[in-house]
Amino acid sequence: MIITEISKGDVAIIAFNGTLDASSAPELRKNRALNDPLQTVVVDLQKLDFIDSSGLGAIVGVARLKDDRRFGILLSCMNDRVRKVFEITNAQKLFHIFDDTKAAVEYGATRQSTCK
Amino acid sequence: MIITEISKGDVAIIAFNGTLDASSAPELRKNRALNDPLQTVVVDLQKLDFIDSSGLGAIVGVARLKDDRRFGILLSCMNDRVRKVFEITNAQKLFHIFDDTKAAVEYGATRQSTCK
Amino acid sequence: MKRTMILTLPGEIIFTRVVSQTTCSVAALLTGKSLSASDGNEFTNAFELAISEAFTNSVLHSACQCEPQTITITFTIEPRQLTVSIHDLNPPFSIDTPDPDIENYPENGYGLLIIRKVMDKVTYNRENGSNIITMSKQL
Amino acid sequence: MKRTMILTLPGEIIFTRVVSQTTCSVAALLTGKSLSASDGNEFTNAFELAISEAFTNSVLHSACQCEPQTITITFTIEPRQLTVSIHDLNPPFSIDTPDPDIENYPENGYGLLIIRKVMDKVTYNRENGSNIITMSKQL
Ligand SMILES: Nc1ncnc2c1ncn2[C@@H]1O[C@H](COP(=O)(O)OP(=O)(O)O)[C@@H](O)[C@H]1O
Ligand SMILES: Nc1ncnc2c1ncn2[C@@H]1O[C@H](COP(=O)(O)OP(=O)(O)O)[C@@H](O)[C@H]1O
Repeated sequence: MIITEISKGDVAIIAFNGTLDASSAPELRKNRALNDPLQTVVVDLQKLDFIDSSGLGAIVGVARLKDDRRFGILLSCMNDRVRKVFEITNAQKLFHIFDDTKAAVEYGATRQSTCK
Repeated sequence: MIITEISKGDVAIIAFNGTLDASSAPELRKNRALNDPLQTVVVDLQKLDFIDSSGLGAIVGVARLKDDRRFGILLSCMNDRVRKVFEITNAQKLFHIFDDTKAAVEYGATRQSTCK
Repeated sequence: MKRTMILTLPGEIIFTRVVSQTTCSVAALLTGKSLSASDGNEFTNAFELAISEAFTNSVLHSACQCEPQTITITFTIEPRQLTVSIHDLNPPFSIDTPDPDIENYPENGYGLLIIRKVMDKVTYNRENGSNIITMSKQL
Repeated sequence: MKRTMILTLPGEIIFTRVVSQTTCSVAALLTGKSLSASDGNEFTNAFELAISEAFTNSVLHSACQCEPQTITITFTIEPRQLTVSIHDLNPPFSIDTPDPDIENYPENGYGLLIIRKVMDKVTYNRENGSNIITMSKQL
């Protein structure tokens, strides 16, 4: 999997590209924005072709690190296969899931300014 | 593999889509235009992802049926992988190979009118 | 008619995609769809996911982390049903795990749940010191 | 470090894509490129082609057309070299076939030529009534 940092700032945008399974899941722990408890991150999943339970666990794991778990990681543009994994595990309940990245970023920004 | 007849006429156009190997090669024998000795056919290979020796043999086989072997089958739009198979076997010597289908059809049409 | 294919390979995580792609190509035999067109094909997707889970479990829950064991995957191919079973030498386990308590943001424990959800039938056997988990789905 | 993977399956033409896609996914382990990005990757393409040829030959040149034999494919995976060997029970043959006489528009006889051209090394062994053709290529 390739992790690309698209923008930094109050709301960071990060894109995942490829396959997120047990072999790539550890890479999430190396990303600074994902692991910073105070950083809101929009994760753009448009190019994520495949995720399994190890990948899901890794995303849930970084969300858990966030000071505000429900708003630390915002997910956008997941394809149907990826969405299905969030659905059948109920993990969708843990995340705000957006159909486009721009909406997710705007939402994250509002939320941040409310907090301050 | 899917074989699609795009147009009939003095020069017929047929497109191959998918994989042409031992399991799909026999389908070429079922196509009327390909097997008619007098019919000039442009075979558009743009969507042919893969060919092996069985597929190559099948194309050479229908060319052999043609009254005018060198002009009965005109090939267009092969990708690099397919081209490589024609190159390493020297089968490229048996065919006129075009980068676009329109040029192949025009060439076929000229050739036909010369013959008449 | 029943056909059998067997894949034997080292229990290492780097092989996960080899296993899941091989499984996809077998599933594509049944669906008759080429693989590039298989995105969105529920049958193939289900097997790609389930085998990825099961193989990962066999690798990660190995008793001996010293050197990789040999894992054997058996595909039983029928016209309208695919069955995949995976044999490892790990300690025994139960496939009827409780669903993870999602509100605690658990990092683990989703694998068997996913397998149960995407397959029609999942069975577990312990034979001669091997675990055999067998997953099947009708087309 | 050497890793070995073994695939055992029925010698039937319908399995050709399973075999070649499995081989591609193994080749992708060495190249480190994901498969969807592998078009145009010479190493992976070469193995996809060579194994398609070799497996097809094992199936089509079987002595007994009555029922499919079992074919065994062994992958030996090293960091910069992949070796694939295929075992069948067919009559013995030579891998040093003459190149086909192209001007006669031959329909057959291109398979071993293609294998020789795209692989670095091709060897043939006859052991206990089996043919073993072994193909390898360096990354
Ligand atoms: N192949 C296996 N070998 C040994 N134990 C296993 C195997 N598969 C599953 N288990 C056991 O079942 C538990 C639940 O598995 P799973 O639902 O996939 O979640 P996870 O692997 O994330 O813990 C594992 O923690 C492990 O104890
Ligand atoms: N696995 C095999 N078992 C038996 N004979 C084989 C095998 N592979 C190749 N041969 C023999 O070698 C010949 C040349 O093979 P090849 O170059 O692939 O062309 P083709 O298969 O089209 O004849 C075949 O005709 C066959 O006699």
